[in-house]
Amino acid sequence: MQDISYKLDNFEGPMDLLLHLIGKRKLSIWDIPILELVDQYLEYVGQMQVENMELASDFIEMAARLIYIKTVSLLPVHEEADELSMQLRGELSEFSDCKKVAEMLSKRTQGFDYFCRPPQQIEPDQSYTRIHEPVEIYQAYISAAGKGRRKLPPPVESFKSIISKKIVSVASRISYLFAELAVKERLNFKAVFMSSTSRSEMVATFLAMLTLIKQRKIRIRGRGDATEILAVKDETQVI
Amino acid sequence: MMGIDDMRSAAEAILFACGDAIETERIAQALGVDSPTAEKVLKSLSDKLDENGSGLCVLKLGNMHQLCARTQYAEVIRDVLETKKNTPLSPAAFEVLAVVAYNQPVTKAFIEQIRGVDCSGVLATLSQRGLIQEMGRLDLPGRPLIYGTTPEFLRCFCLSSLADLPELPDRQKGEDSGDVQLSFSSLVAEETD
Amino acid sequence: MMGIDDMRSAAEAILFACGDAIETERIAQALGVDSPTAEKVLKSLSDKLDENGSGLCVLKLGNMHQLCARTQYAEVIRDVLETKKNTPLSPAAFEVLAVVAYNQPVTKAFIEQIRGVDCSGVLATLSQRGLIQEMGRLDLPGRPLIYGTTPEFLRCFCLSSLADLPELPDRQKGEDSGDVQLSFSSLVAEETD
Repeated sequence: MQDISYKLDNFEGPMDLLLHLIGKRKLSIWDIPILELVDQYLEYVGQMQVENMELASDFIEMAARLIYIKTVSLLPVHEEADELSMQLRGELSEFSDCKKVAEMLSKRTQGFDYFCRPPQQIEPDQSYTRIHEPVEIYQAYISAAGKGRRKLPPPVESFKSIISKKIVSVASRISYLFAELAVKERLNFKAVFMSSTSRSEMVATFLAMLTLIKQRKIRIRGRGDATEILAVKDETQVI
Repeated sequence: MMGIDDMRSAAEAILFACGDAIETERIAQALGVDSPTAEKVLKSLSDKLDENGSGLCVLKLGNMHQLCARTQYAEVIRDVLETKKNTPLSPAAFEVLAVVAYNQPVTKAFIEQIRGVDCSGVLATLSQRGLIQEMGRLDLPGRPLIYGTTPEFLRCFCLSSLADLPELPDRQKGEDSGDVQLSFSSLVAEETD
Repeated sequence: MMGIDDMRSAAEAILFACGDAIETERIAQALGVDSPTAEKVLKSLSDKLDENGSGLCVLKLGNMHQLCARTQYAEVIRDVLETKKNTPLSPAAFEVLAVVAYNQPVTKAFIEQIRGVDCSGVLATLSQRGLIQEMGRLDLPGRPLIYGTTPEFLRCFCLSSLADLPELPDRQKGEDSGDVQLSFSSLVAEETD
């Protein structure tokens, strides 16, 4: 495809890209051969992957849907494919309408120039005069939190255990490993972790090791329980 | 009871003091007349302001009215208030606004279904700018919020009511486009499936 | 340069949009004339408003001017502005109020996190109506304002103290209760699903 000069960022989402592809054919949404559209879309998205662009999940999701449409259209009976294509055309038509309306709206923004004024400061007494049952406030709270989907916020106490836990830094474990290696030449891999007092410390220790290996300051030798950590004295030792 | 001239002046004073758009009904109550009469008074005020070449004008926004400075003075006003020109909305914001305007009240899910992308950020911006507002919740699982446009929306797009929205673009229709009608009822039907 | 009529209308628009009193000098600058001319324009505006029997008038306050509603309409204005008193709270306002009531003191960010939508407008309304109030600021980056309920709130909901708020479904117990289950572990479990 020679004209992949657009980056995906130019498209707000998969629907946008599909409309663009349709627009290039100068055919209406209802006339364009759906399989051709599918192929073009997939080619486009595939090309983006080749160029190592990060694809938003929306684009991948649409690709999966299009592949499914393509697959079912290969079946001897086309019913499902026709139905799915029709649905896609319908959605594209809706989206296309939406874009047209947005375009119209964006051309009639003169009204943004009407200046109004803040309400007069005679401070009328607007205090609320109605009386409600206490249960109404309860119901509003349940409603605010949404039934089912959105959970109420966790109470503060549930964060305490997280906050009170000491976070062990990777740097501190690096200096620990150095100090130990300076004295002992070699360390038992497992033993280093056995001495950890928390999960955070274990993670930090492991990250410290990875860092040091990458910097060629230590290496790991052996397997199983006998695995050892050795200090690298001279860089040439590392193979 | 006040004469028409006095009512007109009173209506002007009320609109001025309120600042925001105000229900015609509330003006009628304050003037001690019925809504159609209040409507007439406001129309006469609007005509009078035009006739006198006033710097102000009356806008009808749905069942509300608002007193505003005429747009031709926007530039000098900005000068004095030292405000910048309103940043125009992003194309995405116009799209979301379009869906809300033509299908209200709508859920976020409906908007996202049409546009195929997340729109939480855009919705927040639009409600902060006073163009859309929450209209309650839908009685469906998850109790989703529903959104509609505000009187500000009408003002900003020079509409006197939602019925004034430009017609939807003509679709080059396929044989049966019955099901692609942009309508909220179809969404509800779908969600309750 | 503008003609006198146009300047008069522009001055009216400026005074209107400013709300407060404004230095004559600033109006002169915006109109591109000297102060004495601006003074004349404002005088002419004042005369014209009187002559037309407008509900508004120009007040001269030292070296400033202000557009005001005529005092004779103060009564009807108060009437209209206070009809708000008895309009019931919107569902959105109820929800925000509930979140504040059960979690006070809370920040705006906290409320928005629960409800998933901007709530600046609702917070303003609730404090205007005397149901919530600012309780200071949180000692966090940005020093966000925190809100709590007022004694007025207790009265409106027939509560003698906050301790009388209806109890929420038990937050600690794990026995499912699906919708209002609250422990942090369940939240995490859900998010990693």
